[in-house]
Amino acid sequence: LLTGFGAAAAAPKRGGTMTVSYQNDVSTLDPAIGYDWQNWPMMRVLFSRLLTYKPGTTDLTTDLAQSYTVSPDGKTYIFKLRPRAKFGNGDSLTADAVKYSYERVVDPKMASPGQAFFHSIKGYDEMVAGKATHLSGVTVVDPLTVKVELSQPDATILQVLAMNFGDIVDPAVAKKYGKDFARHPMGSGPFMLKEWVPGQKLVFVRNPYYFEKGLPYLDKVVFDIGQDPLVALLRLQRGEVDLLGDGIPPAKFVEVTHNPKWKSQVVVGHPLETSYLTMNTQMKPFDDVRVRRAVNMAVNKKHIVRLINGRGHPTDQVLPPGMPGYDKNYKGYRYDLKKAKALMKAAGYANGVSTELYVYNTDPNPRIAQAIQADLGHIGIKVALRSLGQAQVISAGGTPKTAPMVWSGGMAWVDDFPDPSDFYGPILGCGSAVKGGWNWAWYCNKDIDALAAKADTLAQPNEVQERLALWRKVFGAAMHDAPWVPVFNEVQYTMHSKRVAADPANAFSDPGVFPFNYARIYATDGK
Amino acid sequence: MVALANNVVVHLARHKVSTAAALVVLAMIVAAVFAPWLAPHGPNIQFDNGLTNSGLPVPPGRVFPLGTDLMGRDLLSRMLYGARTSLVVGLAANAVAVFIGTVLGVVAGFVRGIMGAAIMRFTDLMLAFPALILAIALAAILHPTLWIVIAVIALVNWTWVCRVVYTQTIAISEREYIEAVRSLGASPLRVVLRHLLPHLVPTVIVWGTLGIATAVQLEATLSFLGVGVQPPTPSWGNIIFENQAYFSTAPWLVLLPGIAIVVVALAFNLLGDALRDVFDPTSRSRS
Amino acid sequence: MRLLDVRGLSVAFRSAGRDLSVIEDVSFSISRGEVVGLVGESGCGKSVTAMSILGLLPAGLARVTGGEARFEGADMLTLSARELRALRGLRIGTIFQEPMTSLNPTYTVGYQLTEVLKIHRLAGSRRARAAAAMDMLQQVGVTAPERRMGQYPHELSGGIRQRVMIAMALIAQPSLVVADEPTTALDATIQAQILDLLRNLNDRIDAGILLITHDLGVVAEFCQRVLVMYAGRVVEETTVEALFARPRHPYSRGLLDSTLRLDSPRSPLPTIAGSVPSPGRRGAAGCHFCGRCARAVARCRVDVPPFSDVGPLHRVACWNPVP
Amino acid sequence: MIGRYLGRRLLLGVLLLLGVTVVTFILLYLLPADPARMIAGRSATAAAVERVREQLGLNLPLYQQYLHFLGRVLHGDLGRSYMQRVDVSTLVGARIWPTLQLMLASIGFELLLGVTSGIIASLRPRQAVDRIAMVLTFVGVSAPQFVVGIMLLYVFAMYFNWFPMGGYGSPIHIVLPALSLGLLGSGWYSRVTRSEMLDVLSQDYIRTARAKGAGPWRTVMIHALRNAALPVVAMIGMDIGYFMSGVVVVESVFGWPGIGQLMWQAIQSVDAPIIMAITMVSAIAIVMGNLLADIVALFVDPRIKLR
Amino acid sequence: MNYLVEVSELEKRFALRGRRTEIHAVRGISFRLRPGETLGIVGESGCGKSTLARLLLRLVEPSGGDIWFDGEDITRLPRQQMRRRRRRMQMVFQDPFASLDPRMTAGQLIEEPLIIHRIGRRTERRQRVAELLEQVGLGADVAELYPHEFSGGQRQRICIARAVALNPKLLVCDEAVSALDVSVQSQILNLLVGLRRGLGLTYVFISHDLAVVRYISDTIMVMYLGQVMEYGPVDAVFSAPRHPYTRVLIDAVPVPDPTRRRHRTLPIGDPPSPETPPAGCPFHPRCGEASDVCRTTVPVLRPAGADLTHTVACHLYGASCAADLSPILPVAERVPVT
Ligand SMILES: Nc1ncnc2c1ncn2[C@@H]1O[C@H](COP(=O)(O)OP(=O)(O)OP(=O)(O)O)[C@@H](O)[C@H]1O
Ligand SMILES: Nc1ncnc2c1ncn2[C@@H]1O[C@H](COP(=O)(O)OP(=O)(O)OP(=O)(O)O)[C@@H](O)[C@H]1O
Ligand SMILES: [Mg+2]
Ligand SMILES: [Mg+2]
Repeated sequence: LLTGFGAAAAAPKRGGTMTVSYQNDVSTLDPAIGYDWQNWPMMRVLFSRLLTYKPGTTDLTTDLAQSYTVSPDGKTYIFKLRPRAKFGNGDSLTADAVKYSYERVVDPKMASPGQAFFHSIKGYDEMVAGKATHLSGVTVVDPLTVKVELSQPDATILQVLAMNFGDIVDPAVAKKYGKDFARHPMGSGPFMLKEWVPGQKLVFVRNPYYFEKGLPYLDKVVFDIGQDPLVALLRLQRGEVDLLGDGIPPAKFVEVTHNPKWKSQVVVGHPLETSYLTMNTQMKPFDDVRVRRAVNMAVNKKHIVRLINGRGHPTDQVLPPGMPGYDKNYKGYRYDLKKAKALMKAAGYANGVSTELYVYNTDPNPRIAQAIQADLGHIGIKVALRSLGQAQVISAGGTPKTAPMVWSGGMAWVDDFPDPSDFYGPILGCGSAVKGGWNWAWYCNKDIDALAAKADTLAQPNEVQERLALWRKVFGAAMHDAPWVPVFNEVQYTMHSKRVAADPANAFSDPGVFPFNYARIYATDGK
Repeated sequence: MVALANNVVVHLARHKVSTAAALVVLAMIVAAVFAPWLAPHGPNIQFDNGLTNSGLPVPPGRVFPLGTDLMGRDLLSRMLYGARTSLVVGLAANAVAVFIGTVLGVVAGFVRGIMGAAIMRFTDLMLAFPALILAIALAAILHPTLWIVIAVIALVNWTWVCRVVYTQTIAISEREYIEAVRSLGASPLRVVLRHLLPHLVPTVIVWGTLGIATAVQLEATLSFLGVGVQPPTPSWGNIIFENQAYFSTAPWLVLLPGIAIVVVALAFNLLGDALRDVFDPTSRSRS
Repeated sequence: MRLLDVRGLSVAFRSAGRDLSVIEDVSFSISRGEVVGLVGESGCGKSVTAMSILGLLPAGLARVTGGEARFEGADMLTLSARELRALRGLRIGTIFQEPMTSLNPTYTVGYQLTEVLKIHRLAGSRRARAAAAMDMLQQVGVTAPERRMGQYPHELSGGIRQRVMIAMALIAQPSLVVADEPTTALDATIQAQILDLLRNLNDRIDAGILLITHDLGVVAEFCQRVLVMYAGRVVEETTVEALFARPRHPYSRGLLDSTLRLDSPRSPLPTIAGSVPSPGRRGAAGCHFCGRCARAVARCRVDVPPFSDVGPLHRVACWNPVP
Repeated sequence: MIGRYLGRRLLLGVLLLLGVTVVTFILLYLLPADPARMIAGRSATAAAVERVREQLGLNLPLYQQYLHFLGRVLHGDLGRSYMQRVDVSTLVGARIWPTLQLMLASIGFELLLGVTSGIIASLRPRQAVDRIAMVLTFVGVSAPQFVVGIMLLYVFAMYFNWFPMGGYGSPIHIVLPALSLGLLGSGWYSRVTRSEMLDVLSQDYIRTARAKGAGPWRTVMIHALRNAALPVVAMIGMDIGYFMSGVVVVESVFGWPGIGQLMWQAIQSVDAPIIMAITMVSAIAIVMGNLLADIVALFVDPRIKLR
Repeated sequence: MNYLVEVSELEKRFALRGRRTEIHAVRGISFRLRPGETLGIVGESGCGKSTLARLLLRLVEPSGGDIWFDGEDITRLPRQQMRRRRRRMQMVFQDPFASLDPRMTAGQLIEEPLIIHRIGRRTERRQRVAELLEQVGLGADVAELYPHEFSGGQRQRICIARAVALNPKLLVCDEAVSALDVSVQSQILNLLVGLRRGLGLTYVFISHDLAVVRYISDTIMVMYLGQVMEYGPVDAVFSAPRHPYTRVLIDAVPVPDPTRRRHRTLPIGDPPSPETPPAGCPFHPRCGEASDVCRTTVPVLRPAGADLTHTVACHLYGASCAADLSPILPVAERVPVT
């Protein structure tokens, strides 16, 4: 959920170009593969999918699908496609393309990181095992009708289809380029890729066939690749860049946000994110719930938020605010050193204990880790830091009995889709407490797992409230076991130039990290 | 020995610059060794008044003579403690590198033949070898200690020294006095130790002192990759590395440790020059 | 007007913060067509004398502390660097002792030869310069000059290298040639060839030559006048004939006595007892030689002997000259 | 003659390349980061990860993996990036030319600044100029690349507006990045030039040149410099290898699409195919750099003979 | 009588890096030397004199032939044992400045051979150094000075003191006095003669100054392009030089007497490059008396007249008795020096 683009000027006009800066090259534009915060919003405008979110909200709405129906048992979905949807090259978008696209993600040869999201579709297991070449659960009823059958009810399936993994690709182009489709993407989104110079720039231009008339506003979006965010900011201030893809660099944050000249151009984003500290429940001393609770009480979250110049809000629970199921009334562990010390003593660590904290080595994470280190020092936990590259931290977290504590910052859990289940299974569920998994607390409570499984079968629209209540219970129970210290929900800041504007209500496609809806940003006269 | 010590003293007395350099080096070493007594605060204490309300570091002033860092810690104290790591790295690691480079360069240049060629090809190999990968691998396998840093820096830096020493050795070993000493019946070891190495001193000083600064910086990179000292342990290199993006908001965090590095490297260079004058009677009359 | 007229030249070296006087009050002159020998013990200041005239003393270390050196009327010691450069190579040619180290190893003979012409803008075109250089090589007796022009110094034998040096010194037809031990490193046959060559060339271009050597045989065969130096001072100046027939300074005498000849008897050689005082230990007062001199009188220790005439074209600095 | 020499050097180069790839390959193998897991995604099941591992051949023993790698390389196939799933040759290839350009320009600046200051310092040893050059050398060697780069941008791009704020394309874009690398690296050249020049300036042939009437410019630039050039040339040879392995900080400050940023990202995410490819590129650069230096040395100093 | 040095068919070829040719610096040289005898070697610059000297001490490895020293073949001794032999054979090098380590004082330099061969204790060594300094006429008080503080002549004396410190049997002097002016040269020659008398030293004395060689040698060897041209007792060679090269060499020596200036016949042209030696007699391109046989056949050493100890390698001296000559020639009895 983002705010900003406050200067919504007169009526949006058509035409113009915008330049977006990014430091790192875009890894891929293949929607079956792309899975990072940088390529995510790009693919959202290169492709369209059956469903999407109402701009800037967590509410699903139709996109390529004109309408859809759900069977009462919650296992069969029938989608009617827009009749005149076309790919950027003029090819018509039919039900075959939908089936092809879904199968492409599930196809083991693709090795798509999104594969598992489709697990509830009928025929998934056969295809994954290589026994079938097609997904039996996806059938083409007629050129404009697709039927999706599930093997069991799945409350998240619509969210999955709204992810980029549900993007519809042009089968002809995808077959032509094979693995290189990533560099020659072809979809039915508002923009299409015109040029990609590795390490330098990408150019998106208007898709003339885009089904929603009047969109996009801009003729062209240029992604300028390779420059440090600090320099990108300078360039924006000089008017060479229109949007900071990497956000305002922390080093300039206070300077920019306190300067009346720039303040109005700051865009604030509230991604559905929680930054947390995991404690490995299989390792001493964190195998003792009292120690984990003591840690929860000893971390000074306010101080940490001050360290990062207020770019976040302290939190005590797993789910971020804005996420369905967030519990406004939840009372977690409060900062209380006395109690924490008592707990440590009770756990038999009156004389202190040593442990390690793994942290991703880019600012501000090592600083946050140092603050935690100092905090835990107060209750006799001597923490040694291991500040490493992202890949190594992830790998250590996913290796049994290796990382006693991991600070999630920089790799923190941002939603795949705005549903509480996404914050349980992959990071707290028993199924992910395995080698290579993301459950770095190695937390596994079978009872809670059962509750969660039950919640996910409640797929009917009238069961929503019941489901959310169940989820609140799940997270409440998990926090009772305290495998984590939820520390803060990040607030992200970026900047746009005065040459571009957007209606704040629909400038963002969905609540990810800077998920700009490039289709709805328009050029101004620069005042 | 006494005569040499005497030489050194006489020389220092005569040259103000070298004296100043010696004092600087001494001061740095004292600072490192006595950091706990000299530092006004602990290096890792995060002061509440060490950060402004918006979370920015405090510039140098009355309370914190050199200002604070991004965590509200006293920069002076951190620099004093940081001198420990940085001096060890800048001197020890660099010394190891210079030592290995010199030994291998001398052997390759003096013995030549197959042995010399093998050493030089090995040097090429090490030069081409991606040291950062090694660092990451070590970081993953071992627990970070200063020893690994020293080892990695030595491993990276010796190659350049080796190449330079190699060429120099070839040039020197073709001089006639080396042959003259051999004609006296001196063993190769004696020739190398007594008659070759002293002539390499100027080269080694140039590369050794330039290496101080690069070693200190490399240490920061290695720390970043998880091999070296881990936060919150300070070193001059990692103070700069962590804060360089804040250069325009808090310049003291980069400038002060930077100056410290330059001053130490310079002081050692000047001291090296002085040392060379003591060892090289021919250069004394020139100054 | 004399070609070169040196008066009271003194040079000091800076060493360990002190000025050490290396040559003191050196005076002599050379006319056109004349060959003047400069002999003396090793370290007495022969090279320093020559270099200070040319303004080639090591900068920062050595300093001329007094005197003048008039070349064709202009005082070389007070000329600006630019004026001095205009004389060097063009009006004054120099031949150095060690031909291997005095030629730049990285340039061809041709380049180094034509460079003189280029610096002084003597021959218009590149081709004219090359022609002049080849002609000069021919004159100094180098065979196949075209081939030599393209060779590097290390590809030449010592004799040819020295000829190249000579060609370089003479190519601009200078009126003064300073030759600092030009044949010391060569064997007798090549030495003889080179001296012959110098003499022949001199007959043609009529230059004055200052020849520094320690070989009295060379002096006897080649020079017309001789200067004998000792410990930074000129102690005797006379014609070659007079020197060999009747040296007046005890040091010159000693030098001649200790000279070996092919027919010298195999008896112990006469020598001058003691050794030359180094510049730091000469002492300011008196004659520098008096410590080693059998003829020393009391005054020698106190006063510097004046350089006075003892005969036609014969001057000696001694309180008690050899009769 | 030169043909045989080149042949032998290139053969040695190939051996070196093999050595470097073997060592790097082993190190990457030892790294605990699991590429299969990273490809399969954070929600993948163990079975899915295992399938990916099989697809990539990561389940084979190390030596077989290496032989496969070697076989592919011999067929001109550098593999596909784990993270970007694109041909590594495309990714690396696109960055080689910009890297080469930056390398040439930086070495140009290093030489310009370093050799000039070294010469000036050597002409007045231990005097003010020399001392100033020495201090600047150490400041340059100690200065963080990032800070130097940003400062240059502030001054020459922001304030004076003489140069663009980074980017790639026209020749003018290369000035600031090359200048910052030149400022940082010139110290080494300066010191080496100085000590070498001090040596050469005391040689007899310098006196000869002066005796010919050569002015200070000719004496220094034509007679002394060429003789002092060999160590400098050797350093350029080593520098080529350094630059071809990428200069990540300066590249990112100036948005230069060089190899360094790619390597840095690859190292951070343990993208082995890219790391292997760049390691090979820089190893080749080192071999070629040293060879080039040796060949240039032949022209600088005619006394040198091929070995 | 025993010989101290016996050299037979000594060869040295230097391979030139990266080229196919090589330099044949020393070509089949043989001679014998009795204890106390002095061999003088003269010849053009670059004819291989220094190489021969280095070969004698095995500072360079011979490419062929043997060297017997003191009754033992040293050509194949292991390096370490060779080092021990060096105590008995020493050398004074051509360039006194280049052959002294500039970082050491005169005292240290002279003491070094004693340290290397572990002779005496510290105080004894110091005493010996003082003695040696006195012996070469420098005075013990200069022990603390560095080479650059000495004049060329004084430096050469340090070299000589260092060389005799070990009481060697053989002293090879490679142009030991060439760079010195006459008065110092005389001092040094007197010193060398004195040492020979006092210690029974054997010298190989290399110089291009014929007057000096004649003064100090018993036997003389004239070399040209790596080969011996003429060999014999010094007085015989100087009074009746046989080889055309010897003759021009002696003729070229300048006479220190201005009244006796004369015109001399000099050899034509320059010495040939050792890389491309001429066929036949190496001297023939410069020889005024060369005939066809000189251009094709290499002459061998043989007696040129009745005196069998005086040999010459020249086609001018009949081939009649060439066959009956052994490769190693008897050496002239020593001519005593008073
Ligand atoms: N660079 C120098 N530094 C200090 N002293 C020097 C230097 N060059 C020459 N001298 C001193 O100047 C004196 C004269 O030296 P010079 O070279 O003129 O002697 P020389 O007569 O040419 O001797 P030689 O016959 O050995 O060439 C010497 O005693 C020497 O100590
Ligand atoms: N190490 C070497 N490598 C190659 N060639 C060499 C080497 N040493 C000597 N030579 C060559 O061998 C030949 C003989 O050299 P040597 O030094 O023995 O001559 P020399 O008679 O001592 O001459 P000079 O009178 O100039 O000292 C020369 O042509 C020389 O170039
Ligand atoms: Mg001289
Ligand atoms: Mg020689």
